[in-house]
Amino acid sequence: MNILKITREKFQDFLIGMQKHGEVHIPKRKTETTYVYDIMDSPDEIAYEYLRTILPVKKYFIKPKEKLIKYSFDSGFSIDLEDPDKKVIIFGLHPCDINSLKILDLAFSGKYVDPYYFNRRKNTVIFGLGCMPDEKCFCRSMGTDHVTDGYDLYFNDLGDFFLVNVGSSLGDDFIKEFSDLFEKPEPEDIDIYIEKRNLRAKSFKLQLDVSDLPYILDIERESEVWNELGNKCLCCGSCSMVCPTCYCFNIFDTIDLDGKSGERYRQWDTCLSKDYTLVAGGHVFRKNRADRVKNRYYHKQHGFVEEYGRPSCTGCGRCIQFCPTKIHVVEVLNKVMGKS
Amino acid sequence: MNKPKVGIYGLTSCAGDQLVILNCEDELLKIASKLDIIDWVMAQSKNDETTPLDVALVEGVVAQQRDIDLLKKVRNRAKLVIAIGTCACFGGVAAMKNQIPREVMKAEVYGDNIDFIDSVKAQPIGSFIKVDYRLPGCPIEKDQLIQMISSLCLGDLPEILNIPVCMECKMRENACLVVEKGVVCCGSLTVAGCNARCPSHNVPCSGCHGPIEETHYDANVLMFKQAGLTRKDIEQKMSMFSTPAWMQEKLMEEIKDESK
Amino acid sequence: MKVNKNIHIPHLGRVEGHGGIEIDIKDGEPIKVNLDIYEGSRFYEVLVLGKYYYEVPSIISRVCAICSASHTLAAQMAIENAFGVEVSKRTEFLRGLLIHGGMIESHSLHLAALVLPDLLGYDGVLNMAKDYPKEVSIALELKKLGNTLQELIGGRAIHPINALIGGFGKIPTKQELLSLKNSLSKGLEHALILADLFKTFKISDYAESPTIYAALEPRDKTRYSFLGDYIITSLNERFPKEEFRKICHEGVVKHSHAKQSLYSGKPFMTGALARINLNGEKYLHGKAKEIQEQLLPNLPSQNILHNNTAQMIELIHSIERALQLVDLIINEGLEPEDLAEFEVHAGKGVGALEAPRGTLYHYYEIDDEGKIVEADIVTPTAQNLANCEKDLRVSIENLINEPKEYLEFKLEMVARAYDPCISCAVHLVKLNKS
Amino acid sequence: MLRHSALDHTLKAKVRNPYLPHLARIVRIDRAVQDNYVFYFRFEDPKIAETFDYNPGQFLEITVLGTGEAPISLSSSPTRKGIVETCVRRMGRVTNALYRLKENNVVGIRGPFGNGYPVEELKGQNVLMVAGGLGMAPIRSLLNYILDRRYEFNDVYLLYGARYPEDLLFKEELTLLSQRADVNCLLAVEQSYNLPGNPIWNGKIGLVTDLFDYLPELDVSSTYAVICGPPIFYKFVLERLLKLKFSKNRILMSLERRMECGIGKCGHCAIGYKYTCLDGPVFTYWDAVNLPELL
Ligand SMILES: Cc1cc2nc3c(=O)[nH]c(=O)nc-3n(C[C@H](O)[C@H](O)[C@H](O)COP(=O)(O)OP(=O)(O)OC[C@H]3O[C@@H](n4cnc5c(N)ncnc54)[C@H](O)[C@@H]3O)c2cc1C
Ligand code: SF4
Ligand code: SF4
Ligand code: SF4
Repeated sequence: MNILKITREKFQDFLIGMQKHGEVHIPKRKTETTYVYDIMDSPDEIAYEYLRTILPVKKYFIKPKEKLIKYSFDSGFSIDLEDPDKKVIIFGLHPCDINSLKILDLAFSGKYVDPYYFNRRKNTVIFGLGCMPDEKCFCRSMGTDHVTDGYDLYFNDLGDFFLVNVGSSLGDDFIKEFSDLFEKPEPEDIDIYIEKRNLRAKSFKLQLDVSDLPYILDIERESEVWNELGNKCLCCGSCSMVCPTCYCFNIFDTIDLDGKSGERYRQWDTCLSKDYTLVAGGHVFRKNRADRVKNRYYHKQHGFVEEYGRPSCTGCGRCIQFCPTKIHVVEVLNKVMGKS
Repeated sequence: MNKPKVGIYGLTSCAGDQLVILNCEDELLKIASKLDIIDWVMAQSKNDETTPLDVALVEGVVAQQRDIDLLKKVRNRAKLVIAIGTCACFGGVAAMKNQIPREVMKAEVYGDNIDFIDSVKAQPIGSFIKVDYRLPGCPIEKDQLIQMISSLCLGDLPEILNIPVCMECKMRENACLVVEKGVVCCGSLTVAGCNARCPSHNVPCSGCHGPIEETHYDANVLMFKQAGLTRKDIEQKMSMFSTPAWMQEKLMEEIKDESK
Repeated sequence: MKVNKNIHIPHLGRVEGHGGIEIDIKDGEPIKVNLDIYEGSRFYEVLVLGKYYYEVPSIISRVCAICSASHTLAAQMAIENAFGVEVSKRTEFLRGLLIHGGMIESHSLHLAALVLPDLLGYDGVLNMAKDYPKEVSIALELKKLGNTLQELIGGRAIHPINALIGGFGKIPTKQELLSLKNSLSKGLEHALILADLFKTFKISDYAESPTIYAALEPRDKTRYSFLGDYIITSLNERFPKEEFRKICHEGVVKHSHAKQSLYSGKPFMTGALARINLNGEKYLHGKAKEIQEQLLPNLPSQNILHNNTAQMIELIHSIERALQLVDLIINEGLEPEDLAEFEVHAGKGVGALEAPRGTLYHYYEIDDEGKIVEADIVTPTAQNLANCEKDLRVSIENLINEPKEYLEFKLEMVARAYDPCISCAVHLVKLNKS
Repeated sequence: MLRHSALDHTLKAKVRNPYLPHLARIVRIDRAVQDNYVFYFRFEDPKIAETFDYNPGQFLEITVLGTGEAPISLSSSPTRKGIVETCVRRMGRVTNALYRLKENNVVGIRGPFGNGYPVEELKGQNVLMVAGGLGMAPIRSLLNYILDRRYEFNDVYLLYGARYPEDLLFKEELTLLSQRADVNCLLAVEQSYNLPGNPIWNGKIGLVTDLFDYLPELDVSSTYAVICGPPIFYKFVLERLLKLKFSKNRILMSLERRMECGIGKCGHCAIGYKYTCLDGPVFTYWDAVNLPELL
């Protein structure tokens, strides 16, 4: 693997230089406790200390609400992508974020491939950023705390400088283009990295043993925990919206006032909502809140494992931070496993 | 369907939803060409008060006998009756203190011994007639209104996504006010449609669009109590306005249950 | 010839809310002249009793959609007055902008949908649009401008949510303000075109009669304004807004859900014409001043039909002033700001401002916990009702020999000239509380 | 896990968009059964019209322009090209809007989606089809497929029940079929009023399960039961089949779930790790028992 180094100052120049390749997006502070990915006006806005944004990077690939097709009564259906060639460079993805994209890649491939998703995927450059976990991170338990691919460049923040991993041919091109900004790391630099890495490994406080979790879930379908959870959950859907790997959506059509043409949209949905399983005639398959909350956990930790061999949760902790009623995924699952 | 014949009516209200129709400045002339608006007291002085209607849009709450009479007349005339605005759909602000007898209110406001003021307990129009469709909002949202009119011209009515304000709030990437500031926000009880207007302005939702079909008062009460708010606070804040008709009753039940 | 007529206009068309006119004429004398208001009662004063002070503005805003920004601000100012809250300069500018937004929206709606069709002989704006597409689209553009402004500052065109006690929830961005400025400049051109159309009208004088006028004196004594702390009248009196009850002796009238105000036993008028009569000559500047000199050179006017002309002048003033305010706000900086801090304690407060239809007063008494124990709201339409009935009487006397239909139309025009906001009028004012 | 590859993304961005419907024209509407019309469509693009291929048991996503989309089973057989047929019950927004359309109007069609019946597996076997109400819609596709290749299958049975004689879908067709020697077709209605003007019902009266009594002895080890109907129907039919000692994976049933996309993306129809739209709508009863919530 190709490893380089760049100082903090030069890194800022690098990002400014990258603006000629597309819109550069970075993590910014939004409120006292929250961050968002947003377009960079100046590199001074970068919140290097950030751990999780409110919305994950999925927002760049499946927009909260996006147009799928337009139609007219005269000429039928057609695809109408806004800005199909827009290039975006996102800086600041932590390993869990990069892994979340790899999980979404799975969901949007398969027998039918989602061209909207992959068009944006193709047009997006991914720059990773190393991190130091807080008490809500459990990516280590989910096996998403490190990455060896899935990014173009990866920056390990080591104080005065970043250690840079090159993860793709495109990343390599950028290094060549800005070769005067990057340098070869010294052995001491690698030592600093190893030290930081060890510190990070010791810093994970939250743990979830997922080795036989799907099996436990299978036999604990009727656990009292789900009912308790059902009573507490507002079914507000926040957890799904902020989850990097929740990708459900609704489809609906609009019609123009002239009555001759219209558009078809998709919009994020959540399995926590009652109408999620509503079919004509009014039957709802998951009537109880408990069944719905349970479904979210089962799809992530059970269904996805059976389908793809790994859970779809990345341990990012967003649903823990943003649940208004403080439902804590790890505490819940530990409780189900009898380890409260 | 050719041009539907439409009547637009206001019962007791602030006229806000009718004003929203007039506020569609860019679309108004087109709307006028798509709909045959034959009866609309607020916007035109020559009105047809007898021809059968394809669609009647009714705004406002029933607060007097005159409203009931008008409503029944409209129902008889119209194939479709659509409630526009939270007052017509759910009772709105005016229904906030329905537990106080109207007699007492009258006396408070007009003084004793006044008997000519015709006033009944404020109720949504669904308490009196069959309502075919509800477009909530205090006032209604322009884009939803235009979508409804477009659909009506085709002979349809649009689907209203039954999701809470919270979802739109997160889709706009707002920090949750409950999490961040510990305030009472009615987002999870309220049907989306406003694009989470208030939380996007750092103001908690007070439920002006009315309830989602499935309101989880129990979980909300539990949550706010855990956040250290007293029962009285929760009750007061959650029945703040517009939602009282639906909220207060169920909420009181919940709070009563809690005390067991 | 002795004339007997019964005129009953059951639905006063094209006014906000539900009203009608009932008139009986016997032997050439109007024996009964009632402006009938039968919008249902919503008991707002009772609804807010026991509510926390911070809930009041958004409840009270529902009194009336078209005046919702005025009601929201009046309530907020009254509550701030009770607690002694000092708001920042930028907040004051933003509030000013919001008021102008309401003014632009309301005046252009009234002019476009109600006044112009009357003057040009149409039953409504939709029919008028067929022959006057340009004028109608200009008026709609102006209306939209007012709404855009209210949406940007208030968070919503009707029932603002962003205006709060002590400040604003979210401050608009520079980009938003600059694009607003653009729209305002374009709006000014449009408004001047509309004013040119006004110059071609001959306003008839059948309703002219001596009238008492009342308005707020501009707080900033250098320019025309809708904010002030003193009430002034055409009887040359001046008293603080806290004494608003002096001018608004309210009484319940048998035929109506609204109440009427009398000043020293006499009807009086508040609204655009009152403001222009009392403050126009002294305080107007810029294009608004020019237009006033062209359209209403001889102030004061005693003709209520000139109220619409006065609205035209104010429309131009509001756009001009909004343009200045945008610059002032940008100068103050656009960083987020916490709401003004204050302590909740028992108190009383009055909020007064010039709403599109006239002076609006809110009064609240608050207890130690911050709950409302008494509320009183006096709306312009309620204040104007008695005067309107007076003008109707005068008109009948002048037009008594005209055919019934013509007379009906002319009377409706008088009522509409007030731009009556019936939802406001029936907010129901508290009286004789023991 | 998949390795990140830019090339992979580029290729995937270029696939045919599975969300994009084709225009199709309504060539005929059979209004024989109230609120259960049969729609006959022909794709506007002649090439698609000729080549459109599918499995019995698959479904389409039909768009009514201006209103929306709904998943609807194919009722026609791929052995008869050119026209696709669906039987649609009037239920809500989209189906109502479809009922407003007339012959010669256009709709949008995506598909075919879903797995459909495992026809290759059924070949050389006895096939017992049991349908209740609208469940006849997908079964009819399989039935016609089998009739067109009758020689490839062993004994064929069809049991079909509806509430009233007026509710029987494809009644004429099926009545003719009951006269054929190579198919054992039994029809039953729950009630018959013999209303004036309606032809007199000479068939059986009772529940579809009662028709099992008229079946000859079945060799369940070489028979597939293909069943489709409302939830209550499944309950009783399954009871009968299990009594006959059918293996659970020889019972094929169609399931209904809410679907938005039809292509395994929107999540709504997922049950555990199965997507009704990809892995279904046809499931074996074994799957059904083992997927919680499936029934
Ligand atoms: C695989 C499959 C095959 C089907 N085959 C047929 C058929 O051959 N004939 C027939 O008449 N019906 C069939 N249905 C049912 C049909 O899809 C629904 O009746 C139809 O979607 C109702 O839509 P609506 O807008 O008219 O009803 P509404 O009740 O107005 O629909 C409201 C919402 O619920 C969703 N929805 C409601 N019911 C269903 C449902 N059953 N499946 C998926 N989404 C639903 C719609 O997407 C819509 O968003 C089938 C359903 C599935 C899943
Ligand atoms: S389930 Fe929670 S922790 Fe897991 S990926 Fe989703 S938001 Fe993150
Ligand atoms: S965020 Fe919390 S309360 Fe909301 S749906 Fe998710 S688990 Fe339930
Ligand atoms: S956030 Fe709540 S109160 Fe605000 S506009 Fe939306 S529904 Fe109304």
